[in-house]
Amino acid sequence: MDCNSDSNNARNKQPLKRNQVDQLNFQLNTQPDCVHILRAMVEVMAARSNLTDMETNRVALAVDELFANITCHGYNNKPGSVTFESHLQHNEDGLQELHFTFRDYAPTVNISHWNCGKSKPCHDLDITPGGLGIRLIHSIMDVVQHEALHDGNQWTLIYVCKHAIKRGRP
Amino acid sequence: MDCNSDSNNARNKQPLKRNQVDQLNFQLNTQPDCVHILRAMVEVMAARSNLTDMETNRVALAVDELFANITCHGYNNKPGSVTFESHLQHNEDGLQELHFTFRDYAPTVNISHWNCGKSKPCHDLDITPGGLGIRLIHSIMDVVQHEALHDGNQWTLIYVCKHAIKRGRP
Amino acid sequence: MKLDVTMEHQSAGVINLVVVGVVNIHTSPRLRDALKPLLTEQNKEVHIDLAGVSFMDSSGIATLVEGLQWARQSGGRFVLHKLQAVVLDVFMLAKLDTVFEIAQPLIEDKA
Amino acid sequence: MKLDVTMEHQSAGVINLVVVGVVNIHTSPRLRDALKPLLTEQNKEVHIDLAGVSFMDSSGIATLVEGLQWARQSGGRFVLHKLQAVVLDVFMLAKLDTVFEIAQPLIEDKA
Ligand SMILES: Nc1ncnc2c1ncn2[C@@H]1O[C@H](COP(=O)(O)OP(=O)(O)O)[C@@H](O)[C@H]1O
Ligand SMILES: Nc1ncnc2c1ncn2[C@@H]1O[C@H](COP(=O)(O)OP(=O)(O)O)[C@@H](O)[C@H]1O
Repeated sequence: MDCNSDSNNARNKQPLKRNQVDQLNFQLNTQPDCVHILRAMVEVMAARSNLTDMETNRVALAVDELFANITCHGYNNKPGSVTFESHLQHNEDGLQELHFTFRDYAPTVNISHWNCGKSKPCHDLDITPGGLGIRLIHSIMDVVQHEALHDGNQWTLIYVCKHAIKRGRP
Repeated sequence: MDCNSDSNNARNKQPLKRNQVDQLNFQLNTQPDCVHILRAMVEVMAARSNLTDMETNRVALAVDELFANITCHGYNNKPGSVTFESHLQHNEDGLQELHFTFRDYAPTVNISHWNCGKSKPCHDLDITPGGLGIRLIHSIMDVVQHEALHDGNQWTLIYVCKHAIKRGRP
Repeated sequence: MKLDVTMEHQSAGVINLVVVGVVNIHTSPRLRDALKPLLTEQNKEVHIDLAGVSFMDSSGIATLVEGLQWARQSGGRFVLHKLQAVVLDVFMLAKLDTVFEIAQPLIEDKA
Repeated sequence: MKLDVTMEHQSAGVINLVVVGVVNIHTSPRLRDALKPLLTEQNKEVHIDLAGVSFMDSSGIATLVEGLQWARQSGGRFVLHKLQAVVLDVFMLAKLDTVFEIAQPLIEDKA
């Protein structure tokens, strides 16, 4: 690839709007191997946001857990449709936010009884795995939103890029 | 995740059609870091098709080269829209084919003059990089198709899964 | 996409399980299949070498919790070794870093 | 997503470039930036250690071709070392395996 040469077919008939540039959109199904693609998407978005390796791993974990829940509880391990979208939002106050949205067509969920327990300690006897996924998602993400739609669910995870805060928010 | 438990919200309101199960669909833009996501997608599809590591690498290379050409020559290194689709086709004769389709909105291309030179030897003096991408794509893929659309191009790569042939095609 | 699990007999009743790759919903059934048969009366210690594991999600942790429960019931030891920083971080987020026996160097204090 | 390129001075005029990661349109500019300044009159041999490279596409090969052209013009040596099987395969597909000097063990026959 000689990417430095000017091409005379360079006019782009359908230029992207500015806010589309940092956006990825992915139509997948809830087969477990798709977590590998999700991870690659998170890694690309995390690199664009200059996250550290540790932050990247955490964000990838939260996205992985949400996808696993949709696969396992939403679609009961049967292949189902999921749309995944991710974009980087530049706020006016200089903060960057990484947004991840899953849209599924599984039965709508009532999450009101979920124990999201940020503060719930894990006692010696409390080592059953159930509820760990949700706890991890909440401990990593700054915003976890669920919207019940007439034909499925929409899940939004927002991660505020912390390094931007350190560099001095006005 | 306790994926063995039965969930009572397991009815899938929008079941996938059989042929959707092995299909992945991806709306991306021609930013170079997207090659990492493409590679993950190819790896998942290749694993589903039981390709060897060597075959997986070749198929990933061909997909990478086509994306690089669209990025570089189609959109002249500016962010542009690309839709990527991949599915595994089971033919009646028992053969499996991996299909990859890129749809771009760049100026339409006339490929009639392309030297796809499967047989073109690389002489000592002929080591300029130009044309290498196209040659690699053709040497790996069984079918390379281009369709000029009114507002862009559609590119299709087909890889016939060779191990299926070895296992005895009728 | 890969997860390799290799069993090494250390000595009578002492087993090393060497895990290499990523542990997620796609691959954790393989870890579970390798671990389950080791959780028997015969074994006294099961050591899991996680040096080659670059990622682990709650499906992997749930699998390891089964080993922990076996240890409590049988009076055996279930020890995790050489966790990469990002994997140890997940145990800390899950508040399980103090629940598991985690030994960063591999089997130095064998009973 | 990563590509690390490290330069090692072997001896006067002999340079080792150790490349680790994947080389594609996203990362090859980094390889080019590291390689270009080495292609000078002062250097006689440039050795590229590719043992840690798991993937290379034509953008990476094009970058290495610049080294080959430098060698021909300056009378120096430009040698590729320790290619992984999948990377050697790409050179073979490109029919460039006989055009490059490819030495699988690293710098054993130094001039
Ligand atoms: N997408 C979902 N659809 C329906 N129920 C869900 C979903 N995600 C989570 N749940 C419910 O929340 C519970 C806790 O989930 P989680 O913390 O991931 O633990 P686990 O999956 O191990 O049970 C699940 O057991 C399930 O009942
Ligand atoms: N998607 C595309 N749109 C327009 N022109 C293309 C496209 N792909 C390839 N070409 C043309 O084909 C030529 C050969 O491409 P390739 O073999 O990849 O080598 P290189 O990119 O190094 O020139 C390019 O230089 C370009 O002129």
